[in-house]
Amino acid sequence: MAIRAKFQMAAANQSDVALSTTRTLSVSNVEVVYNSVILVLRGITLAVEPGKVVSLLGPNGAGKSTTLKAISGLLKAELGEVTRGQILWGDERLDGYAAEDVVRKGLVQVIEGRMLFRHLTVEENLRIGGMVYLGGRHIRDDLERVYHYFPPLAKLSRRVSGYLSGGEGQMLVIGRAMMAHPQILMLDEPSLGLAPLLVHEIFDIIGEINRQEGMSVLVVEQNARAALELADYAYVMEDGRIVLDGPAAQMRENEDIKEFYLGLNQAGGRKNYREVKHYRRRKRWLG
Amino acid sequence: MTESINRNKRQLTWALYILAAVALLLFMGDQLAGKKAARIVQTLISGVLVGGVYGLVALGIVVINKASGVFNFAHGWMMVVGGMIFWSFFTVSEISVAGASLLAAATMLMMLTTASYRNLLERRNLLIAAGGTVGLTALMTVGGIEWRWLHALTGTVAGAILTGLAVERFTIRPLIGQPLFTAVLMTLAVAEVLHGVTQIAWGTVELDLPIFVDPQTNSRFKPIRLDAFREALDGLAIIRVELVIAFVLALLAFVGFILFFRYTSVGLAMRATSEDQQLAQSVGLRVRVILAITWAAAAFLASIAGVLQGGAVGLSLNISFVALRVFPAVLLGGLESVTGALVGGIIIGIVEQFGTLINSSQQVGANLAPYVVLMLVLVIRPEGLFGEKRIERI
Amino acid sequence: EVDLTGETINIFHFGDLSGPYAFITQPIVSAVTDAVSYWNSRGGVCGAELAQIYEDTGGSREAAQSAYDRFTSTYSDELDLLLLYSSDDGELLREQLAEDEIVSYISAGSIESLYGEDGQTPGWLYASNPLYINQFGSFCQFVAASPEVFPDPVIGFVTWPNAFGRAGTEPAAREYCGGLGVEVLADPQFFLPTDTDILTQVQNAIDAGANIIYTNSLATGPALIAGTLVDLGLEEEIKLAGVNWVMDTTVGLIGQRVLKPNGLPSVDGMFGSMPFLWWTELSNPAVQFVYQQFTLNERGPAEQNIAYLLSWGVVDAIIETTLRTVNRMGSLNAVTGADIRDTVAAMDYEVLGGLYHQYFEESMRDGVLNRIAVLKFANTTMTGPAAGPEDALLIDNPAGGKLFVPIVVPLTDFMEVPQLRG
Amino acid sequence: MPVKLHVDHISLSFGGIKALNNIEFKINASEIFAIIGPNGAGKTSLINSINGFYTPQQGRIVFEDRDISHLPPYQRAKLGISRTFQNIALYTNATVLDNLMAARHIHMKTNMLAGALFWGPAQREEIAHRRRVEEIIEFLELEPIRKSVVGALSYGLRKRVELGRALALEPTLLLLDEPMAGMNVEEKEDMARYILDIHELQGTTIMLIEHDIGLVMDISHRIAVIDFGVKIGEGAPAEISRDEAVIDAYLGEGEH
Amino acid sequence: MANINPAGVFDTTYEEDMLVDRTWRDKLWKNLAFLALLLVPLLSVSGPLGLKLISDQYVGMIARVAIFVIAVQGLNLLVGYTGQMSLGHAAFMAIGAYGSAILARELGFSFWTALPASALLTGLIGLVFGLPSLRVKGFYLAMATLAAQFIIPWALRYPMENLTGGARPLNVPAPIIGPFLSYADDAISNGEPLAFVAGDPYFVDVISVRLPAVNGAYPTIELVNPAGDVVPRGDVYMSVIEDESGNVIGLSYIARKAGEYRVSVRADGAATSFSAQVSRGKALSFASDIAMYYIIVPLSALMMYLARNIIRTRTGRAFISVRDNDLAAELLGINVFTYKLRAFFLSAVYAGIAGCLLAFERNSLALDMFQLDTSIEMLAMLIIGGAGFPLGAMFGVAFIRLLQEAAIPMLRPWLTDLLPQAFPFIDAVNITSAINPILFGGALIIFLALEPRGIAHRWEVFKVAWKIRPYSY
Ligand SMILES: Nc1ncnc2c1ncn2[C@@H]1O[C@H](COP(=O)(O)OP(=O)(O)OP(=O)(O)O)[C@@H](O)[C@H]1O
Ligand SMILES: Nc1ncnc2c1ncn2[C@@H]1O[C@H](COP(=O)(O)OP(=O)(O)OP(=O)(O)O)[C@@H](O)[C@H]1O
Ligand SMILES: [Mg+2]
Ligand SMILES: [Mg+2]
Repeated sequence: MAIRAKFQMAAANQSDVALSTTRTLSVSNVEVVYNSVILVLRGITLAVEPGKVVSLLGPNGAGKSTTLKAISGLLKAELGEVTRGQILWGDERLDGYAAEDVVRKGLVQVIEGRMLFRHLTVEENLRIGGMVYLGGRHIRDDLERVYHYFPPLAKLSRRVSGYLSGGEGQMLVIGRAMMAHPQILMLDEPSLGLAPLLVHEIFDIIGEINRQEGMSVLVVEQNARAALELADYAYVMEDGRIVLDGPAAQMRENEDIKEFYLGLNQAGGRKNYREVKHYRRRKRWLG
Repeated sequence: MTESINRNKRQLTWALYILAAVALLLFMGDQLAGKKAARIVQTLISGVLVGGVYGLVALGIVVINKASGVFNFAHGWMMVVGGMIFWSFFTVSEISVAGASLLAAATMLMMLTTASYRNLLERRNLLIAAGGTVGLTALMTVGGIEWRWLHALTGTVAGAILTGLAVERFTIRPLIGQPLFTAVLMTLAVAEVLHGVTQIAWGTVELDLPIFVDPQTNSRFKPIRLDAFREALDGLAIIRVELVIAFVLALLAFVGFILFFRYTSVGLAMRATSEDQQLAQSVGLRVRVILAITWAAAAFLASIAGVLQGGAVGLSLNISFVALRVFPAVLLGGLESVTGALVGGIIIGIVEQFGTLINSSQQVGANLAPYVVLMLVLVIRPEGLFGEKRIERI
Repeated sequence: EVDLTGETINIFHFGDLSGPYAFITQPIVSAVTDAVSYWNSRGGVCGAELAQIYEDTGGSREAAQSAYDRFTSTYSDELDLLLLYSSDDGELLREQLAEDEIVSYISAGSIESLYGEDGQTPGWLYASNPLYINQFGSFCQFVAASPEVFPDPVIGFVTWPNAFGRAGTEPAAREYCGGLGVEVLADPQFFLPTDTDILTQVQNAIDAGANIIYTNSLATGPALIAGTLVDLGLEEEIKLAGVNWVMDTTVGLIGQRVLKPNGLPSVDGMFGSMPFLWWTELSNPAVQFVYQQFTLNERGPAEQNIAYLLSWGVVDAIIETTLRTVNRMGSLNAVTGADIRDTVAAMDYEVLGGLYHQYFEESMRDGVLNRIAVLKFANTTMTGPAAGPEDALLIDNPAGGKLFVPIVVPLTDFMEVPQLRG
Repeated sequence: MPVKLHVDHISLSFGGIKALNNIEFKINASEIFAIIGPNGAGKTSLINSINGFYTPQQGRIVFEDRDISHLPPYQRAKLGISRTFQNIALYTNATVLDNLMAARHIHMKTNMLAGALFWGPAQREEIAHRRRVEEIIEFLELEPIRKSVVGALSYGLRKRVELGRALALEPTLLLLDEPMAGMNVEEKEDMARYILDIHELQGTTIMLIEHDIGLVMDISHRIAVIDFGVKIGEGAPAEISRDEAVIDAYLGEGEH
Repeated sequence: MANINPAGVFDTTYEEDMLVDRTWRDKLWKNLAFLALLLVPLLSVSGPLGLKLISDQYVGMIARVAIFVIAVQGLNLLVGYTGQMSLGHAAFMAIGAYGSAILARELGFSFWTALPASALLTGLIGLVFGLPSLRVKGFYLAMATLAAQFIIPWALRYPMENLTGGARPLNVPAPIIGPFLSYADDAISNGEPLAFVAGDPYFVDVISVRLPAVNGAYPTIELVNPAGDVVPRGDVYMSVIEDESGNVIGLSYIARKAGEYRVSVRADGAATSFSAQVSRGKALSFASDIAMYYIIVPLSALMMYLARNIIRTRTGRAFISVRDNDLAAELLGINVFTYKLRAFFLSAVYAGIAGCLLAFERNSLALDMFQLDTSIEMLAMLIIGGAGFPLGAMFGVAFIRLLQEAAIPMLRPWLTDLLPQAFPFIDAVNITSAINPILFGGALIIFLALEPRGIAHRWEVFKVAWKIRPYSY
């Protein structure tokens, strides 16, 4: 496909600045409390090995986004705090650092909900994303790179981002994160609101960068099929706990995953949404 | 087709402006009919010149707003502090080396630790700080009273940076990501503390700041008298030199800031920060550093304004109220616009002066006219003359 | 006289120490502090120790009200005499003072604070200076009596817009002066302490026909007007005058940034009221005494102002009032506000032996004596005003350059002011 | 079948950007009508135009045979048009319950004074509407978060609350803008069920925008496809999935 | 924050669920607190029971807090609940204050009628200044209301000077209930004085004079106080007695202060002799601080109660919708503009009531009571207390007032002694005058840094923590 070919070219040009990481991100026994009274994460343990893609699945409200925010230091502004456990980046403790410093250490999170600088143009948004990387010296090349990934953005580059459509905005936030050349990219639902064609593109692109630049990826995704295809390892979260984990290939074969995350029926085909029963089996791993 | 609609809209807006202006002129024309040409010219001159200083004050408020979305109520007191620091260096013949080096060291320390206190752990940084301290102290203390401009300028810059950084560090930084209102209120609290600090350090007495003086006679520069136009104007108009100097300095500051915002990425980062601090952090912008830079810059601008105002009327705590008078100018120009600050300042200056000309026994100039004009402009252009349009998209 | 050993006489006062008028009122605290320590170091007053209890209101009415409530509830027994600074506080507390039967000394007040809304009603506030409007009336008398200085006098007000600033702009004053052949323009021109340029106001007044500008403003206010007149080249044609506060030292210092063509500072020759003695009248023992204390306590030049001088007087008046009442009643405890009021009403007293004269009647609770003075700059021998820059005394300004030394020269004797509060 | 909504050749542009170009279609009463199209095609703009947030420069919006093109948005809501938002637009600092109750606004009568006293009729009305809202809460299984502040909810839950709020207006035409974004298959199944139930039980006409093609094909009666502001196809799901133009512009070869 | 019931408390009806105080304990606490407030003046030093348990200063302080709670709660409805900014609230209070004072002085309104009338007037003017909110938002709106803050006092000071006295203070009569208990009838003739005694601070003498017209004109009535001076109108409560056709036929007077007053009636230039009828009675007067307290505190509680109900019913939810997402609100059936205006109206009504109470509590009004700093201070109170919380206004006003009127004055004497000794190189006067601003500003800074969302927010967290105890989460 054309986009991918261009991307490979671009990636080759970038090889001199590739940032393959050698660090492991490990989260152990982390507990998060909001407002000092609402316990949301009840001891999460997970690890992202260098250069691996890890996906985090789970129902709404399980605490996936909270986990990412705990890593990236964004909890404070929402009155949340890590009350137990530790988060290690290599052998460096991350908790206690402000969000901006975490980014500068190479951990970049794409916040869910398409957070844009609405008054700035598309290009300005991207520039801001690139400022952290080497003081912004590569911005020009990086802009090119992002425009290669997301051709629609090139056309919109002078547009005030507040007026973008949902999907355009989603492209922009992912592009903005890429501008920072992260060593580990944490994506919160990257496929949200994207047209099917683009969902595939995005996952391909993430996979490519991961392979080419050795960047680790931690992806929270509801499109389990796409996520499990890409990932090396997967965790399933529920109600603030990790309830299931294993290599992605193995997870794909799990019966429950098949039913609840991949939407496959017994025969392995896709279920029809019209046939969903009112009273059906609900699977929860929790006792 | 849409182009034409937009053009129509723009034309409509302009038509409204012109209408408002004409109405205003008609009203004033009636009031001004009896006045001599000289009075009208004089009022215009005064308005523009006074407006320049207003613009400078407005600029400081705009800069803070541009970076943090906060409306700074402490600006007036930052003016007083800046002016007083300048006064201390300018009029004291024997500057204490201990005091100066303390100021320099504190400033360097604050600058060094702006991003993080960890910076103190590096030896190289400490060396830079020590060097900076020595250098600054030297600049503040070399020579005798004849070097006072140098002393005062360095001292004020150091003092302003220190004030700005301290305000940011201890009051604004803890509020990153918190509701905007709280930060605005915080600036009010800062105003109170600065008020107290000024009283401790300089007392409450009116001080004389002789900067606009003729070194020979030690008296203020003589105004330029437009005697040549006496006939044409049917009277005398004068131009006060110190206000012209203030105006020119204000213009320079404006040019500087416009260039700064145009050619550095800091301007872009500031705009991003003001929009959403949490988001800015999440993309790695050093919100703390950006805020620190802005506060230091604003404190510096406030100092200039304080010095100019103090030079023109004398330094007193009342100078802090100038910032209140400038509020309509800030809004008129647009909260985010550097150009707007200048234009707004000048417009408010002119409006005030003409209001005074028409009726100063009812305080039309200071208490009524600027606010009426502000209301009119806001109803036509809700974001001020040069402000950023609100984005409404759902 | 009774022996008050072991007792304490409290001097209660509150007012604006940190707000917009702090620069003029702050020395009150200094003076009271100095006076208290002066008396106490001498074994007190009839054996009683002096103490001061004060509050800072920052110029806000809310704060003044709460300070008053606090005072009256904490010291409900002792508080019979209160020192206030501002007309605003006087206006706020007038009724409450009457209700609580507390006498209050104030240096100068507005009509409303002393006499209520109708200008007649008795109250419990007593001012040492004449009402501002009466001062203005007395200036009109002076103008009318000196036609050679003021031919065809027309007075225009260029002044601050607050209660203090507009005191004197009342129609009664215009009527009175009109009767003396002195026209007063109906519309006052207001400016604010933050104004950098008041050409418009000054010219408005001149266009309306004024050849005398009268101002109720202080510090930069009079200096700004004087400077503007020089800028316009009208310093000879237009005379400048104001209330007693314009005679203050700060005005003399700030006003010398602008020099007249003759080389003297712009405020040279400004007229004003001087209802008490001034720092320069050192022949008087009262002034000598205060000056001595001023130097002893190492007060800075900024505090050598009206407030410091007068406050010594007021402290003396407070002590005298208290003693007289105690003597009448027998003990400090027995004294009530009403007793104090009786004393004050019957008092005919040279404060501090001559600083000013305190004499009140039931219908007159402000100063009755005033004199007109002129602000000048000392000559080299300090014997009188300088005629020009050549014979003026110039002292070194620590900020570089030279400074003229402002002095106040009385032009008239103390005379009774006209009663204009009508 | 009566026509519920007629989008009559509307065009909308923003200073040179043509978001909608002469779009025309009709939605029948009690139909589930889906709109699909690539990102930036103009789907949301279309909903915004129907709902009154945007005013198209050309064309009319006809609702139940009445031209509503010039009605302000809040009046259109009163006529029975309700919606959800793609970028969640809940009242963030209020509880779920209050969000839903706020949507009952158009059905309530209590004025400020009666509300202030909270006596008699005001209280009774409050309870009556509360009852109705509780039905919705139960229907959407929002019970556990009934009194949570919306700002503290996860993305997926907010989406569900939005649907609840839209239902609380008791619309006859419901405009849904990507209601299932950010949900996993299981949750999507639930949402699909809710939508089908709403449709079946209340006969509500539904206009649905969704990128999950499988879901759209399964539950909608008819589909319109737009691309770059132009309608490039309309028809039953089966027809659409065979349409070459649609596959090129939107589906790509991977999905089907 | 989740709204959690304490363990064991279950709602079985919607009525129960909608209650503000869910458990009997909640209710008990609230009622006890209110009762305690009502007891304060009775226990105070000058209280009628002579108990001398509480210093008098607190009576005035609580009354002032209660007045400002009303105003700030109004601001809360506008700023906290509807998300509109206002920097003109003090000016709205000025309208309430001057409006009621003028109604009472010039038109013979009693306090009880002047209160609603001036509140309504304030509401209408608030509405006018709310009009820009149609287009203007955020800080720009704040500044549009700043215009109100300057234009209103300007209008009161200059164009309306003959009513308001301009920059001069304006006296306001004390509220009364009555007159009742008529007990005497007299007649006085031309110029003749008649004495009456106003004694008791709570039950005052009232006299009403009915006048015959003399040569078509009504005679003038003068009230002369114990000192022999004519009492100006603001010093007495004066109501007009009219005949059926609306002619003024008399006036009734109540002096505010105790003492023997004389009334005389004079027909200017009328040679005719006449006699006027005088009747006397008793009225309940609210001239004393303590009596005013019993108007202010219950009224403040009532206004809080009404606000609480407004925000939990239809109007309040519409306000919140406008605040949180005005675009969505408009699209979901709420006429945003009219609700903004309603909020402005309501908020101004609250301010007007507060202003009116302030006028009658103070007995004396001045324009500089209503300046920009008061507006700003009220916003500060709101934010400190917690904007958008029902109790935010109360917490905020109490916090700031306690800080200003109790905490700082307590620390102050101690610091004035200590600091000059600690810093001998700084002028002592400078230190003493800097104490107030530094303590106040410093306390605010520390407070805001620790609790940026206001006391009420902390309070909510605390309540949840209390209910789920002994577990911490
Ligand atoms: N600021 C907050 N204050 C209080 N509770 C919060 C806050 N943010 C999230 N929560 C709660 O924490 C839980 C986990 O939320 P989180 O956003 O992490 O879920 P999620 O797994 O990302 O869900 P989704 O898939 O819907 O995005 C939810 O129950 C939510 O209500
Ligand atoms: N108010 C506006 N001002 C300027 N451009 C706008 C505005 N609203 C929408 N647009 C532009 O119109 C186009 C259509 O936007 P719209 O939101 O309708 O797309 P969409 O079909 O909903 O896409 P998505 O699936 O990504 O949400 C986009 O290019 C968008 O940038
Ligand atoms: Mg999430
Ligand atoms: Mg969309």
